[in-house]
Order: sequence, then structure tokens, then C-alpha cells
Amino acid sequence: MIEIDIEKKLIGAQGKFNLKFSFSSDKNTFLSIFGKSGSGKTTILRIIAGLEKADRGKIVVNNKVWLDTEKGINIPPQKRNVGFVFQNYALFPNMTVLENILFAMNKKDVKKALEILKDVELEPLKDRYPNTLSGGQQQRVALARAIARNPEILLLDEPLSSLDFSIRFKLQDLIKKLHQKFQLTTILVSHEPQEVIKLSDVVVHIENGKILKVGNPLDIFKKKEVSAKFSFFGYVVDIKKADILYLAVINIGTDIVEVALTEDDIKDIKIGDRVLVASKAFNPIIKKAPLREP
Amino acid sequence: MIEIDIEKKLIGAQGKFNLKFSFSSDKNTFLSIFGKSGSGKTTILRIIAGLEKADRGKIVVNNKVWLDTEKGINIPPQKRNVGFVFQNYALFPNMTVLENILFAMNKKDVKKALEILKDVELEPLKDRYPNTLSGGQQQRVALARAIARNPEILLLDEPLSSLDFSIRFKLQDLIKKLHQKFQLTTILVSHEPQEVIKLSDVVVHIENGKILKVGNPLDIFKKKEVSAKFSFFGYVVDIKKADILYLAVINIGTDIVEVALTEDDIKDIKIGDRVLVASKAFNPIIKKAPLREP
Amino acid sequence: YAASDLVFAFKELKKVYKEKYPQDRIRVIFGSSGKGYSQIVNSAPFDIIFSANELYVKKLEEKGLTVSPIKLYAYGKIVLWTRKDSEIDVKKGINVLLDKKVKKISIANWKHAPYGVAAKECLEYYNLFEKVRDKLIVGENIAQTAQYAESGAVDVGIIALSLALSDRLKMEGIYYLLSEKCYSPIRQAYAVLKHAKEDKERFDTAMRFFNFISSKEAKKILKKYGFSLPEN
Amino acid sequence: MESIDFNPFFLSLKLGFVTTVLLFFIGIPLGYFIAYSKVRFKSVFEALIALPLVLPPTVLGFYLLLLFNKRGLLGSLWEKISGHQLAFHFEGLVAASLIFSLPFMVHPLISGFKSVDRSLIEASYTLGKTKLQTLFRVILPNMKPSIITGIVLTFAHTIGEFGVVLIVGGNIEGETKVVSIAIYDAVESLDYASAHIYSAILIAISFFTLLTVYILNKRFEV
Amino acid sequence: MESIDFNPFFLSLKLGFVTTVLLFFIGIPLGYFIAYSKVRFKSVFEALIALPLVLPPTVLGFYLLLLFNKRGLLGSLWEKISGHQLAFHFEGLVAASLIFSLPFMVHPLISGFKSVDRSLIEASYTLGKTKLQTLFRVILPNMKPSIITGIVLTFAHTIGEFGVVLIVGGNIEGETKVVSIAIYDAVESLDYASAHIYSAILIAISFFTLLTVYILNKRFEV
Ligand SMILES: Nc1ncnc2c1ncn2[C@@H]1O[C@H](COP(=O)(O)OP(=O)(O)OP(=O)(O)O)[C@@H](O)[C@H]1O
Ligand SMILES: Nc1ncnc2c1ncn2[C@@H]1O[C@H](COP(=O)(O)OP(=O)(O)OP(=O)(O)O)[C@@H](O)[C@H]1O
Ligand SMILES: [Mg+2]
Ligand SMILES: [Mg+2]
Repeated sequence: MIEIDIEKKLIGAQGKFNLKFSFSSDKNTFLSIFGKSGSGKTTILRIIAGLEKADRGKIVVNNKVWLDTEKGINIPPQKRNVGFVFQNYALFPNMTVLENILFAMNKKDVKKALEILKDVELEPLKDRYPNTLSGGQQQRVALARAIARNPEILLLDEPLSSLDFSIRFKLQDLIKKLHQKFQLTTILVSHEPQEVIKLSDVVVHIENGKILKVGNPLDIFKKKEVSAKFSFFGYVVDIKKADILYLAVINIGTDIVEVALTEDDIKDIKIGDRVLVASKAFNPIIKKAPLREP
Repeated sequence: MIEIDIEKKLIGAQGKFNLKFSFSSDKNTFLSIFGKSGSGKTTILRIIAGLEKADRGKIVVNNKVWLDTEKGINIPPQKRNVGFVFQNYALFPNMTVLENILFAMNKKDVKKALEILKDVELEPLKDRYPNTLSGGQQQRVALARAIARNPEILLLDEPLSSLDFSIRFKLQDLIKKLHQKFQLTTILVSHEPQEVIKLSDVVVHIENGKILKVGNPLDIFKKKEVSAKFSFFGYVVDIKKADILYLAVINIGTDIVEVALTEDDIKDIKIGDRVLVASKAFNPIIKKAPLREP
Repeated sequence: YAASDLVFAFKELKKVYKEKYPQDRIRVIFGSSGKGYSQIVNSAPFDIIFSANELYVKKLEEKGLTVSPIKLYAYGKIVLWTRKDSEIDVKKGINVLLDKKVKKISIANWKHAPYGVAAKECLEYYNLFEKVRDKLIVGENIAQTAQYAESGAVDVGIIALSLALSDRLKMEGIYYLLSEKCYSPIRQAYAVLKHAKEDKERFDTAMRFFNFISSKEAKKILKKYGFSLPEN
Repeated sequence: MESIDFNPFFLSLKLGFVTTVLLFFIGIPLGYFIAYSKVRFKSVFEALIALPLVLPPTVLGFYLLLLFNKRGLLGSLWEKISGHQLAFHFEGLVAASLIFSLPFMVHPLISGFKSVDRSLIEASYTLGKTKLQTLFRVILPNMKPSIITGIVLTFAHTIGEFGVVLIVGGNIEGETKVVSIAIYDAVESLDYASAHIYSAILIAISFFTLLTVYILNKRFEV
Repeated sequence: MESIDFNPFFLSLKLGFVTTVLLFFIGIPLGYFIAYSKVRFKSVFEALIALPLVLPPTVLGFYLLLLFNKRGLLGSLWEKISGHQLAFHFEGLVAASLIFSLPFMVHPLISGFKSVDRSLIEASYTLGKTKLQTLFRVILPNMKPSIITGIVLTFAHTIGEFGVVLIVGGNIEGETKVVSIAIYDAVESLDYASAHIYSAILIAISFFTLLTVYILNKRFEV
């Protein structure tokens, strides 16, 4: 159960703007926030965590009032049971990886800590200090630490941005699993549509502090351009001549496909263009694929 | 012109391993390094920049020897003309955005600095201090600073990881343009296949410090699974019943498509699965699309 | 350079001297005699030394740093001193130190301060030293010893008469002059130093001041400030 | 030269340790407050703390004597508590040392507090740690060089200072005669041999104490 | 009470400024070396720098006097250069102050250097900046609280210290009679009224000097 309705003045790239965000749900929702750089996503998470003051607003989580500017309530971050993965990780340099995790636990439980570390594939690094880790390793420690806290609400600020796809997918699954297992409310900031679609129940698209769209991920991300059932956006990587035809090499997501073009077509299309690839008459087959790097 | 051949012992998640990397090209290549978290990518860049010592190796850039452990040559980072975008940005907190950029220039040129800031869409923030910027804004300042240095070789450590697609695409174009205009050698670390494919001439895939594959991006990323001309990997987001058929909602890249399934098919496939979607008989159309957010 | 106990006397001596020899400029630096000694040994730019302890001047002579004969200018005297509000009647004499009301007594350090040596001798003379030993607070020099008494931190101080006669202490307390027979005389001596020789004019001035101190006028002043005078 | 008396060394070390430990615990809340509070006149506080330093030690000692003796404000208070005044007792030396060494502890701590990354503190808060837990587990361990600086300067200065100690303590053997006073005495009585020996021993002890601090610190360094 | 002589104030401030400025420029390379060098016996250096502190000031002064007088090592050298010995001259006071206030500058600077994020220094190097440029443009501006601590402690301690200054300087009017000695003199001659006034003025001047430092620093703070 969560109810958020906040407002705060910010100074952004286009001058002052007003951050206005509201969301409420009576289930344990997985909410994703999606939007341009500087649009106020991190600020929203920080206000929820109590690290920043809202000019006006109200936050109620699981029937506890965390913030109510009208009544002058603003309980400190220590009393809000959140797990926060910071954009810059904020690991404690004076503690090893394991100690970072243990520090987050109210009841120190080494076995559980090691399990979490295994989940993020860092168990062998447990006695290392954060500044001897690679960027992605640090990010995973940050995630593990937020999880170890056993929070009511998980605030994830681009928690997987420095990770390659294979581990990223695993950790997405982990987050999803935890979210369901512990009936968490989770708020994710991410730039990765795949991630947002995979994980979230609700997506909020904000721009310049204002909510542009709210909805379920499919509604938000399903394209409207053509009515075709099977169509994709992609980028032209290369155009090759093959016999009388031209072959456009197109990058769609993590895939590369080749599409035949006529001389006419290529007048309009050149390397680097963003294109829509669609099929009118189409009979797709679908086949389970192994989970691995392309 | 670049010639790299380095070796260094590292301690990773699976114990000690040997980082071994070599690459050479006599053109101004755009090289991408691709690989799992902790595989040694950042370390390679740091060795090239002179921030870390290689146990053994040689680096020659534009006919200048930067490192030759046999001859005992190791010129300091200050004398290596590199532009480095750090994974953690490393902006100078005591300088404004503009001052950060100017500091990177040998000849202070405010006009040029402002132009670069305009390129990364941060001109209005020029007088702000880095710690008042959002994560993505900081990352863009880091990129702008590396560019302002006018380097011979550009080292980009996940330079766009915190950015949303629209600005990300623009900055990819900017990097590409600069690479070509100034005949740079550019080395990019990125987890984003789209980015790697779009930008690079050569891709090196490393794992545990070893080079797994080298090649042009199409070779590396083109899938081998089926011979179909038009096939993609995706994730099953939802399965809906429609009349006698089932509709699988599949997320491919940033797109969502619906594929009809028979009762038989869905035995094998459930929500969350990674699937390959392909078409055997297929007549795609291709259409230029506006560059915008989904 | 002059010992600290001369502070008050020298103000007047200087004034009188100035009247006699208006052309001479003299500057006095006060400090402990030991410090002055070490500084002079290490080529401090002092022309005359007035030491509360003849010994230092003698040592300087041994080192060949003096250019005049050593002369005594005064004998110091010691007194018991207490605040007027202390309810202790020092006039009763030295045995007052045994009084229960006297919990602490300040005394100058007998290891290097001449007034301290005298005070200790005096206590020993009356067989009091061991008895009051636990009450003793050792001041580093005679001025500090007086401060202890004056601030009330100690009940009685054994200090120099010259200090007890200063405006401030006269106002705030009462003193009892200890008999000169209980301690060996505090022989205070002075001499012109080698440094004066470097400059003719300075040397002349120094010699004039040297002679002035043994003049009747100067002796009268010294006496007024609580020093007894050498016979010569 | 007299035979070496080790009591003054013992007293000095005791004074140094007691003062340093007490000041550490006084300095931490004070430094924390000055570094993090948003009070308007914070600069005034910062400047005030350094002020005891500008007075000559013996003069400061003199003022403290007025305060500490049995008729003084603190001295009389202390007399009621403990039966004797502050002046001329070890407690008085400690009290005086606390005052004159305060800036040597507090100022380094302030700059240490300011150097700790704000986001670490925030992270600790979101993990449910109280301000006190955050202070001891996150803030202090990440400002170790400043703590070392504070401890070393305080300890060394307390051992070496004698002006204040001399006046307030009154050079009482076994109670307030610390080694700095013993050395001073020796020099004043032109007993240079003793002075040299005392100095040498003092320097040796201090050197090894400080070295231990540094080496221990290195050992536990990340 | 005599009329107030402002010369000692002037001398004290001059001594404070000169010493602080010189020590700043000595402290920076020294602190830089100790903080960043990988020499094995660095801790020994760190401990050594604090040692002048443990000696009682007058005793330190006494040893310096031996060094600074015209037959001493440094004194004779200086005499060749400038025509007079170091002892009993203003230069001697400066030299002595440099030695006894050294730890107050160097130790805070060391902890400051250690607190600067390594990656900022690396970033500056990759931007082609020399070590010197990096030092002045990147490192020092990001350790301001430590610099302030160093400056404040050095300045205040130099103004207030009189033991060393008294012995090395010899209390010569207009040359080495700084205000701390003037106050000391006044107290020693039981002239408390003068002492109070001198102290009050000294404290007021110092307070405003320090306050200015803090406020200027705030003004330029990020
Ligand atoms: N200072 C260090 N000391 C010891 N080991 C280190 C240090 N820095 C990095 N490593 C180890 O070296 C390995 C390679 O690190 P590197 O930072 O190069 O990885 P990376 O490929 O950039 O990873 P990521 O994608 O997560 O940033 C990692 O296993 C890391 O733990
Ligand atoms: N401390 C601050 N003081 C003033 N403005 C700030 C501060 N922190 C952030 N801002 C501004 O508020 C706006 C929103 O910042 P926020 O960090 O919430 O963005 P974001 O959506 O998380 O962006 P990104 O995706 O780049 O991380 C930005 O324009 C930023 O410049
Ligand atoms: Mg953000
Ligand atoms: Mg990396």
C-alpha cells in the first residue's frame, strides 16, 4: 500500500521547474519511472526515502504516514524502512563487501548475507574493499546491500546500468522474485525499456518533473505507427549491394537482420537512419532460446 | 595508428586471472570492448591512459611509444594525449560545469566550450557545480570534458550508461562525428549492443581478461541460431487467450509484438522466457521513422 | 638585562637617571637571571646584567663575558605575605606556617631562584621545612610565587620584600619581614658585559649607568623598594 | 646532575593520555555540531575555539588559576565535589590541558567531518542506522587521517606545554610535576646534563608513542 | 598601568602572518610528500614532525638559541648572509616559529591530502595537467577545510607562543618584543590592568582575523 503526492521546485537545464508526482496503489506494486536525464527521477526517490524535503506533499506507506507537510509530519530516513540503490552506489569504503551487507542487516546473519552475495555473483569477493572492485561489481554490492536491509519499499535508481546483459537478466529476475516473495513495493528508475517492460506493473513517464503518461508497460511501449502485428524499430547499420537488390543490415535491439531493398527504397534510407521494419503477411514461428550473450 | 599489447595480473571474482589484451590497427579505428562485469575492461583503458601499470607490454600510439616494459619506457599520463570518460565521472567539485570544460583545454576557449556544452545539451547549466547535477547530467559533463581536451585517443568507459535513449542516440552521433572529424582512435566500453554495433569498426569481446572474439560488429552480433533472414530474440511478457488461439506478448528490444500461439506452443513457453521469434516466409516493408522515444 | 624583582625599583631608577643624563637611552629587559645568563652566553645583545644571584655574574666573568668588576647592588629580603582577607595573622611570625588554617604556602623554586634558596634556608633554620613540606607550592620565579599568594590559591607566600612593597600587594595584603639571620644573604650583583664594548657610545652609557647604581641616590631608591644595601 | 626521576614521565604520559582521550570525546560532538549544523553564526564558534591559543600560556595559566583556585568559580565548585580545589592538583592540570589543547583536537575533527562524503551518511540513514551508529560506523572510520592529526597534535602539545601547567599545577612532585617542568627546572638551574637526558628520554618516549599510533593506523588502513 | 604600546601587536601580527605564509609554502610540499609518497618509513617522518611539540617551549627555545647564535650552525650562516645572527632578531623569531609551529601546519595538510579523491587527481593527469597544476587547481581547492585548520592553528599558536620566542628573541623592543611577551611581562610585574587590556586587544584582533578567514572561506565555498 503506497500513496505518494509530492511537489518540489527544482532548477534544471531549462531553468526552474516544478516537480509534481503522485501515485497510489493499494497493492504491492512494481512501479517504474521512466524519463529524460534531469527530469527529476532521482529526486522523487530521495524524497520518498526522506533524504530530501518536499515543498508540499504526503507520503503514506503501508498505513504509516512518512510525510505530511500539512500536518508537519516528516519522519527521518532512519525510520523509513527503505532499501535504496544509489545512482553512485555510496558503498562504505571502510568495510569489506561482506561488512557492507552485514551493516545493512538489523540482525547480523552471515549465512543470509553470503546467500545474497551468491545471488549477485560476488561471493568470492566478500572480503574485498569496495574501491578494489570494478564498476559493475560495486553496483551489485549496492543492490545486495539494499536487499539485505529487508525493506518495505525498494528504491532502485538505475540499479543495473553498468551491467552486461547476462548478469543483468539474472538480477532482473532476482529483483522480481524478491518483490513477489516479500510483497514489496518497488520503485525502479531505468532507461532500459526491456527492463521496465519485464519488471513493472505500472510505468510512469515523466518529463520536466511532470507526469506525461501512466499505464501498464505494454500500453506505454506498444508502438502506434502501423497496425501490423509484427513490426520493429531499428537502425540501419550497413547497406550492401546484392545482385540487383540492396541488402540493408538493420540493428533491432540486440539483433541484426538483413532486409532486401529496392533501388527506390534506398534513395530515402541511408546508414544510421532509424527505420520501422514491419511485415504485412507474416507467419511467425517462435522457439525457446537459451539464455546467453548474443 | 595504435598498437597495444599488454598483460597484467588481476584478482577477480573467480580468483586471480591474467589480463591479456592486444590490438593493433594502422587506421584511426573505433574499437569497442564488450564483456562481462569484472572482466578487465576498465583496467585496459586505465593502462592505456597510464593510470595503471601493466606487468608487461607495449603501447604505441601515432608512432609515439607510450609504454614499453622491455625498454623501461612508461610515459606518465600527463604526456599521453587521451580523453578519458571515467565510469564514476570524476568531475572536479570545485569548478562549475563550464570551468570543468575549460580546465580540460590547453588553450581556454569559452566559445568552443559553450559549443561543446550545447552539443551535450547542458549549456544552461554551465554555471552549476557538479554536485547539484543529476546523474545523467554529470555523465554528459564528463563526456564534454574528455572531448574538450582534443585528444588523440578517446577512452570511453560506459560513457552513456545513465542516459535515456533520445539523448543517448544524439551523443552516439556526436561521438561518431568527432571520431571521424578529428581522425581519432576511440576505444569504447559499453554493454549496449545497439551502441557497439552503431559506432564501432571493430569489437573485442573479452571474458576473464582473455580475448574471446575479435571482429566487426556484424559478425560478432549476428545470430547463428536459425538461417531465417528475419528473426529476433525476445522475452515473453504476457500470454493472453484470444478465441481459440493464444496471443503471446513479446518484448523485443524496445518493441512489443504479439504473436499467435497454439495450445501446443504454450506448453513449452511461459511468461519470462527468452524466445526466438522468426518468420520463414516473409516480405518485410521498411519505412523511415522519426527519432523519438517510444 | 635585569632580574624580575627589580621591576618596580627600576622604574624610578630610570626616571632619576634620565633626569641626570637626558641624552642616554636605556632599555631594560626583565627576566629570570638563569634565562638571562643563557642568553648572554649565547651572544645576546645585553650591555649590563643585574642578576638576583651573584653566581650567574661570576660565571659570566669566568667565561670572560664581563668587562667591568662585579659589584653588589643589593641584598634581597624575604617576607611572609598573605591576603588581608585570609584570617591569618602573619605578624605572629614564621610559626604561623604551622597553623591549620595555612594549607598551602608558595615558595620560589629553590633549585634556581635565589629567593627560593633563601626561603628554604630560613625554613630549615627554624626546623620547619620538613613540617610544612607538604604545604609547599613551588613558584617558578618570585613573581609567580607572589601571584599564587595574591590570587588566594595559597594562603601564605614567602616572597621578596620588593614585591610585597609594590602598590598592588601593599594594598591587598599584609607581610611579615623574616629575620635576615635565618638565610644567607641574597647577593645581587651586576656587571657590564662584553657586548657593550662593541660600540663606544654604548659602552660609555653602560659605564655611566654602572656607576649611577652605586651612587647614593640610587641606593636610596633601592632601599625604598625593599632591598638592603651592601656596605661599600 | 641528579639521578633521573621517572615520576615526571609517568605523570606527563598520564596527563597526555587522559587529556587526549577526554578531548577526543569532547571534540567529536563539538566538531560534529560545528561541521554539520546550519546555525548562522557557526564561523563565530569556529573562531572562538581557537582563541585560547593566542594568549601566552603562562597568562592563560594565570587566568585559569583565578578560575581554579578555591575562591574561583570552578575551583570552589570542585572543592565541594572532591574536597580540594582544582589548582595544584592533577585534575586541575587535566582541566587546564582540556582548555588549551581544545583547538588541536576540534579543528582537525571539523575538517575531517567536512571531508566525509555526504552520500555515505545518507546511505547509512536509509539503512536505518541512527545518527550515533552512523557516526561511529561510517563517519569516524572514514575520516581517520583527521582523527590521527587531532590525537597526535593534542597529545604532543599536552606533553610539551608547560606554561599553563606550571602555573595551574604549581610544580608539586608526584602530583603536578610533569616532565616538561622538570626539564625547564633543569635548564633554569643550568643543569644542562639533566635537561639533555630528560629531553632525550621524553623525545624517545613520545616518538615511539606517535610511531605506534601511525603504525597501528596503517595496519588498519583500507 | 603604562600607556598601551601598539608596537608589540604589530610585531605579533607580522610574525603570525610571515610564519603562516612561509609555513603554508613549506607545509604543502612536505605534506604532499608524506601523504602521497610510497616511501617505507613514512610513519617515521610523520612522527618526527610532531616532535618539536613535546619539548617545553623554553627548552626548545634554549636548543634553538644554541643553533641560532652567532657561533651556532644556523646563526653563523645567517650572519654571513645578512650581517647579523639569527638569535635576538626578528628573523630568528620567524625561524623559531617555523620550527615549533610546523606540525600545526603539516599535520592538517597531510590529512587534507589524504582526503582528496584519488580519481580527481587521475582525471586531472589524463587532462594533461602537470603535478603542479593538479596540486593548485584540483587538490588544494578540494581540501579547503584542512587548509583552514592548518592556517588557523598555525597563526593562533604563533601569536600565542612566547616560551620559544622569549628565549630566542630576548624581548627586545621593536624587534622581538611581541605582544605575548608584553603580556607576560605585565603579569610578571603584577601589572594586571595592562595585562588585561593587552589580552583583550589581542583576543579581539585575533578573533576578527580568524573570523575573516572563516567568512572568506564560506564566501568562496561551493
Ligand atoms: N584496485 C584493485 N585492486 C585489485 N583488484 C582490482 C582493482 N580494481 C579492479 N580489480 C579487479 O580487477 C578485475 C577487473 O576490473 P575492471 O574494473 O577492469 O573490470 P570491468 O571489466 O571494467 O568491469 P565493469 O564492467 O564491472 O566495470 C575485477 O575483478 C576487479 O575486482
Ligand atoms: N542539489 C541540487 N541543487 C539544485 N538542483 C538540483 C540538485 N540536484 C539535482 N538538481 C536538479 O534537479 C533536476 C532533477 O534531478 P534528478 O537528479 O532528480 O534527475 P534524474 O531524473 O534523476 O536525472 P538522471 O537520469 O540524469 O539521473 C536536474 O535538473 C538537476 O539539475
Ligand atoms: Mg538520477
Ligand atoms: Mg569498468
